[in-house]
Amino acid sequence: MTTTTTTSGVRVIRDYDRPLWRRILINREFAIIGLLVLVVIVSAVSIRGFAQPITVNYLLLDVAPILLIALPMTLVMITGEIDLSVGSMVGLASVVTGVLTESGAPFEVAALAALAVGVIGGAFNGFLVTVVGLPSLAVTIGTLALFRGLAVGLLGTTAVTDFPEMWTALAKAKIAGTTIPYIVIPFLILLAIFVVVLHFTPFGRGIYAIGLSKDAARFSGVNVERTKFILFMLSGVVAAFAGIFYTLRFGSARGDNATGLELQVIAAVVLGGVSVFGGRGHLHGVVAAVLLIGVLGSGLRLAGVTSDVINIITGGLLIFSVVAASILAWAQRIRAKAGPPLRVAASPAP
Amino acid sequence: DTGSGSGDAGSGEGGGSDNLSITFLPKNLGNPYFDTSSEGGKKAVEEFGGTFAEVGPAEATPDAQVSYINTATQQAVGALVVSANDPKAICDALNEARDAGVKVVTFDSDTNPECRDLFINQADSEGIAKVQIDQIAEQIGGAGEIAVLSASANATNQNAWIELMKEYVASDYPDITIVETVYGDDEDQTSFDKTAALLQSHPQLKGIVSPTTVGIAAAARYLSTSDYKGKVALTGLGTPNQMREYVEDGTVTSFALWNPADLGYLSAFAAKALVEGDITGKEGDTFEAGDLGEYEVGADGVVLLGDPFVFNADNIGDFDF
Amino acid sequence: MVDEAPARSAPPTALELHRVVKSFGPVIALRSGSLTLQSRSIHALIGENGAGKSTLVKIMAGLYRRDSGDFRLHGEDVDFTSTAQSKAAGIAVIYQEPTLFPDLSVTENIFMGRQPTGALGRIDRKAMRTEVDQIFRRLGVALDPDRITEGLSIADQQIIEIAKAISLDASVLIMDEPTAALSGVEVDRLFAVARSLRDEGRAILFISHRFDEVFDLCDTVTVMRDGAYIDTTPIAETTVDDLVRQMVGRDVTELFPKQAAEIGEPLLEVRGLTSPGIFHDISFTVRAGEIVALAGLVGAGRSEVARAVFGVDGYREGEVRMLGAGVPRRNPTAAMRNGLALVPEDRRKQGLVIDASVGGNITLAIRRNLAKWGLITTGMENRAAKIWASRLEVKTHALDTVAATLSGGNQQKVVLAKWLATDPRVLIIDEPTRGIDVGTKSEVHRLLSQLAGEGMGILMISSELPEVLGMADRVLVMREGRITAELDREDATSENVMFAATHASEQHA
Amino acid sequence: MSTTALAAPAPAFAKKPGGIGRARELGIFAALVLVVVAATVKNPNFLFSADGWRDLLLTPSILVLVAVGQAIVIITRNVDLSVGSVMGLTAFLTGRLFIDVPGIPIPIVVIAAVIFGALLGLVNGALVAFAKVPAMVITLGTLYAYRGINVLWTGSDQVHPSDLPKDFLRLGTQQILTIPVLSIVAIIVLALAAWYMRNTRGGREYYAIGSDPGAAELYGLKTTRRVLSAFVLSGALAGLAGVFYVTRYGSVSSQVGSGWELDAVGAAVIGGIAITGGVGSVWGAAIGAMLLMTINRALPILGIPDFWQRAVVGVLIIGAIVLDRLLAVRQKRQLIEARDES
Ligand SMILES: Nc1ncnc2c1ncn2[C@@H]1O[C@H](COP(=O)(O)OP(=O)(O)OP(=O)(O)O)[C@@H](O)[C@H]1O
Ligand SMILES: Nc1ncnc2c1ncn2[C@@H]1O[C@H](COP(=O)(O)OP(=O)(O)OP(=O)(O)O)[C@@H](O)[C@H]1O
Ligand SMILES: [Mg+2]
Ligand SMILES: [Mg+2]
Repeated sequence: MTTTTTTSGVRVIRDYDRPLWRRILINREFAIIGLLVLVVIVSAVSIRGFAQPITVNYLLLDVAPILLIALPMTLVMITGEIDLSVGSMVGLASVVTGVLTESGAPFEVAALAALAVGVIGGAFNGFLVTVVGLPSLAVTIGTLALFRGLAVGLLGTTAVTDFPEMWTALAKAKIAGTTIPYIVIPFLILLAIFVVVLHFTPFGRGIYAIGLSKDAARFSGVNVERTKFILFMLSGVVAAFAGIFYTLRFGSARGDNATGLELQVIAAVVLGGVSVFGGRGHLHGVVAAVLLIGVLGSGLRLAGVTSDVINIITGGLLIFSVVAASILAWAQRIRAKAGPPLRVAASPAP
Repeated sequence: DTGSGSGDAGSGEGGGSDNLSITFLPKNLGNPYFDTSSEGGKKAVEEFGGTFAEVGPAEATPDAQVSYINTATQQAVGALVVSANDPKAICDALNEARDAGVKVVTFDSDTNPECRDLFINQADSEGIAKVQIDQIAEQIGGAGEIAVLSASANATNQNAWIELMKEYVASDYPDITIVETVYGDDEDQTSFDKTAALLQSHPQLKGIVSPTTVGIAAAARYLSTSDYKGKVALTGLGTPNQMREYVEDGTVTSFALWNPADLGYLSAFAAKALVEGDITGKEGDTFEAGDLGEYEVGADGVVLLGDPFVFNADNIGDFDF
Repeated sequence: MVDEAPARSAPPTALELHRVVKSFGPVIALRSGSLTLQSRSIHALIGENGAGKSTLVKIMAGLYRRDSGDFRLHGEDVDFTSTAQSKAAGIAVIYQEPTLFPDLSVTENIFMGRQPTGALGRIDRKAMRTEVDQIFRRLGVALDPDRITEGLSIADQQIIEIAKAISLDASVLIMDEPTAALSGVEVDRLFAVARSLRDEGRAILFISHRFDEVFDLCDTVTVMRDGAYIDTTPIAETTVDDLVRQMVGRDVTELFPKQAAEIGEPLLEVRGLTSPGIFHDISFTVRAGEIVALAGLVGAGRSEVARAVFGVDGYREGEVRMLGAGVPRRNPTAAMRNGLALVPEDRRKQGLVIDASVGGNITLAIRRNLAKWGLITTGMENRAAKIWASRLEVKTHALDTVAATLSGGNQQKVVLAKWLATDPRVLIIDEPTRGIDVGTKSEVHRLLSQLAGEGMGILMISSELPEVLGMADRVLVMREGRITAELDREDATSENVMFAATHASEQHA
Repeated sequence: MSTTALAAPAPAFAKKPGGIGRARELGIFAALVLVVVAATVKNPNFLFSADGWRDLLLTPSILVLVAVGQAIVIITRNVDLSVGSVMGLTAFLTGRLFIDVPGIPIPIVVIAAVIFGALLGLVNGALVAFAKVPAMVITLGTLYAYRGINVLWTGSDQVHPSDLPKDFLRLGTQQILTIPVLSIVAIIVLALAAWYMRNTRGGREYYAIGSDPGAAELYGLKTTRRVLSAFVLSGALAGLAGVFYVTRYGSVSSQVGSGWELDAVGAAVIGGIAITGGVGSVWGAAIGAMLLMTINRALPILGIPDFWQRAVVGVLIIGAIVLDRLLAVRQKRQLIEARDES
């Protein structure tokens, strides 16, 4: 597959520049997964209370909303856009579920309505970004305030805590014989769908093309607007789903649920190797990064490290994850004693 | 049996274990009120020879608290002393902790009664509502418009007090009207700006009640720098160190609070009594709380610290917290 | 043959490169580049796409650092680590691809980083303006110096690049294909300026794929092939054929190999297309087997018509039909489904996803057809891409090579491959051979001819008159957004086309 | 003769580059005036009382400083999400200095805080400029890290107004000719920044770098140094904002400035700074900041219930940028269609 053969004078072009193992070893995702494994092993050995089955349960329940929302966020960010409104959408969906349940609607209906709100909210973002042509960072700073405002406005001081036992129990239930929560099942289904869509469909090829060059994508018949619109809608609806889960897990619908979640999601997505400029990144890296942040937090808390130090470590990791490549390149250059790197590639917007 | 109780009892059973590792989980870290209560708790724990720890989120949200409750469960601490950010949201996590043998004491802000063993109440809610309304009424002469500057919209205790204040005003001070309740989210700056907005949108306002230490300090700061100083009364719940300046410059005549250090101190002793099996949280149980003396568990597993204390220019110099 | 550049007698040597080597990872861009520029002389550098011309330029500019070899400026060894250093040393460079700040005004673009300043470091806008007016007058440019450069045509951008380089007042002026996007009048003015700069005693390096320009302007010519110096000769002592042989290493056959093709049914019909301010009432037909050229002045709106027909842009009135069926507006996917393909004007921004792999680029437009059960894998893409990359002889290391690292000509081949892979009935091709070397150019022309012969309809936009006259069965001429003439192959002489392209504008102005 | 290609002078169609930009700032300014007028009509105290007038000028000053720094960073096609955390740290430093060094002169404290802020900005800038990595990631990282350091440092040592010198606290409300001192400082900073950005080589290079970083490299501009300086500036201004915060609010917890990053970016974007760099002015950002803060204060006056205020702010942010965009699009279309008449 990677040989250069010459048959009857026609040059056959190789598929890949580097052998498979080198392509795997030098990629970002590999490093994150490796780090995750390392942190798990070190924590299990050195932190008392970490190596017990219940840890898995707590960990997964904690990171579930981030895991869920990170899926569409990855796609959105690969197109070079961003959705800062997801945390507020979690809150809004939570409130919608709560308000409707309280007013007597069956929980199932309330949850469907919340999902519908997610679709509408996402479509609203999508509309402003694609049809009106506004930068998504600005738009979603606006809807971050708007959705949160609606959530707080709808529910005021109250918190709805009356949800059907069956559903709240399900949100925390463990899969028989394990400590793995059920939420993992919808997550895995969504993950499978997103992986296929992003990495194995023409639509996914379009997503990468848009992120690397919007113009070239459009000239190649990629429907840039529709693609982005769909992704924002997906982002909205998955955030709403996470909101319903959130509500059930805590049994409490509040206007301020999941405040600030957006930055956690984005931090994880970026750590997972998705470029904020778009065009680059893979879902397995993102999933590993969410878990890495979760495991680090859980381990450090167990070790008695306070939240401030955990924040410092999270921030440091994020910085290191992007700077590491530069340091490596720099070290290599020193060794090779070559000139400065190429300085032509223009980088697009932040 | 002291000192070594740091938690070797990995699978601590309920009842008379001697696992005296006690973890305080306030609403958030970096809040002076809870810093003081945790100090009281620490003092108590050191007195009876347990291990003290304070953990907590940076921001006062229930989901972040749940992670810390879970951690405590994994660590199998002896007791967890919590001020709840939400009465319901942290319930399941607390119950799970209790199932794993952790004793749960809430203080300052309660959860639903079925999720904890004891609630250490700083003062009964009626008393808290009453003392604040009585003071503002006295300061504004028993008639006029007042407003409330609260913490976050979902703060359990604040909401309960505000309800009771409204009832008390309606029944005892018919000439006073509560025109608005605003929420400063227990942030300096938000509380500050909300105060300014209150004063502008209600030109007839005679007084502000802020049943939260962050809120009252911010409101006092705004008032002290504005034309309303001395014209609009302010009272509520505050700590003497935060309010000293404003009592001395005349912005604030009086405000109330219990001693948060005592609250933490009592909570720690209650936790100890639970851990050692001296009490179970039944009504009528009694336990010894070091310097504070003996306390009795009331209905619903509530222990009352005492009456709120009113600070004014005459006595504020005696306190340092 | 691969030896030192012979030292010229009379004028002093301004700049000298000797056996310069530069590689990018596994790619050796320059194996042994040598070049000697004399003051008071215009020196041509020619070579196939990918021969290493631009790389040599970038080394002189301080943008790249050479791996080895000598670099002397006015007799002294130099080693630039940044473009600022080369600029300070008196080297002005016009890069192959215009590099302007789209949000800044034309004037600011020309003076960025070296604006005249007054007290407190305040920029002296008036002085700046005066100088711009001067340069523009010299170049005969009627461009508003205060407008932002966003949205300017490549030609206008190139003019700004030229103005920028001239205003630097450098002793060495390097121009990497400055004329690729220009036509007639601008080229003539540029040449006049270049000659006067030469006469002032400067050394000028001129890179171009157009031999007539080389012979018209230059005094000496250096040929490169495969990253190595081949030969330097005075222009008077060589011929096009000699140069071509040196460049390609073989003889190149006829440049415009137009085959006679059977003209068939109408494929693409455009009726009354109008977009206010851009083009008006555009109607034409492209038939099977026919090559229709769309000629006109720079800025006539030809590219805009192409974009509207293909659905990248909208239009207000009119219709586009393929094989009798209406093509919806503003929908490139539908246009592709109807058998249209567009090779756009700006290959780096529009033609290619420049940071994606060669394989990904070639299969981007056919990704839906490649998919089985809606799914697509890299393997499937590579198989398809390999076919087209080999057919067009794209020179690349591997299919996962990033397209940005290919030379301009090879990039153009990738774009062609991408669109031929869609098996279109009508191919719209905007400036098909801009920046392409003779060898490849004749290949592209042969390919277009062959495609027409197979029954494809081709709409070719070109600013090169010989190309238009050599290739087209029919010529449409546009002026200021309108079609002013439709000429059959027999009637299409350079005079007729020029007349239609300029005639009314003289009345207007 | 072979290649006689076609040519004509390039079309000259005149459009003032500043035209659209200035219109943008005017639009936002009009919105600001509208908000003030509406609130004043509803309640004259909003403008015509001593406190109302003072607060109108005073409240936005802090965000104006942060937004000016943010604007410069965004103009270079970067973003600084750490400004809130930088502000928090410098605010606490300010408090600590007064507590730990009794009698320390106020100017020394101000300078120390500004330098400290600049150093924190330098860390951001160095990471972004030297490692050539996306600013959003770096500053998201320092957003967390700086805040963590702040919480760690503060511990339970909050700063209370009683810890601070009276003179310093008075600065927070002092007025000269009814204009608050803090507003005057903010306006001076703003005017200097605006002048620098418009009239000097350095200022124009910020725009150039943001407009096309690749081209800036080809031009031989000192990209690294410029990007670095933009972050240092943003840090220094956030540092000054931290001092302002302390004089204005008196107490410092470990959460000072949390969430301000979104306000600052929001202000810049509302004020017409393109998030993709190269476009906009610091004036716009400052007006955006004033609009945001003033809306916040005007809503209660206008009788919008507390809970709905955030929703209204959201609608207004979106409204402002949508309107801005529609105007720009219309202007561009008119420009194109105007060619027909020419
Ligand atoms: N940054 C880079 N990374 C890797 N390879 C490069 C890079 N730049 C140029 N090359 C390779 O170096 C070779 C020479 O390219 P160069 O651009 O100098 O050619 P050129 O003679 O200017 O061609 P053209 O006439 O098409 O402009 C090509 O094979 C090209 O693919
Ligand atoms: N009448 C006009 N007045 C002003 N500008 C115009 C006019 N017509 C076109 N332009 C502008 O001139 C530029 C060139 O237009 P376009 O690319 O369509 O021309 P073209 O004929 O394809 O020329 P090129 O040879 O450069 O490809 C575009 O930026 C366009 O907006
Ligand atoms: Mg080249
Ligand atoms: Mg064109």
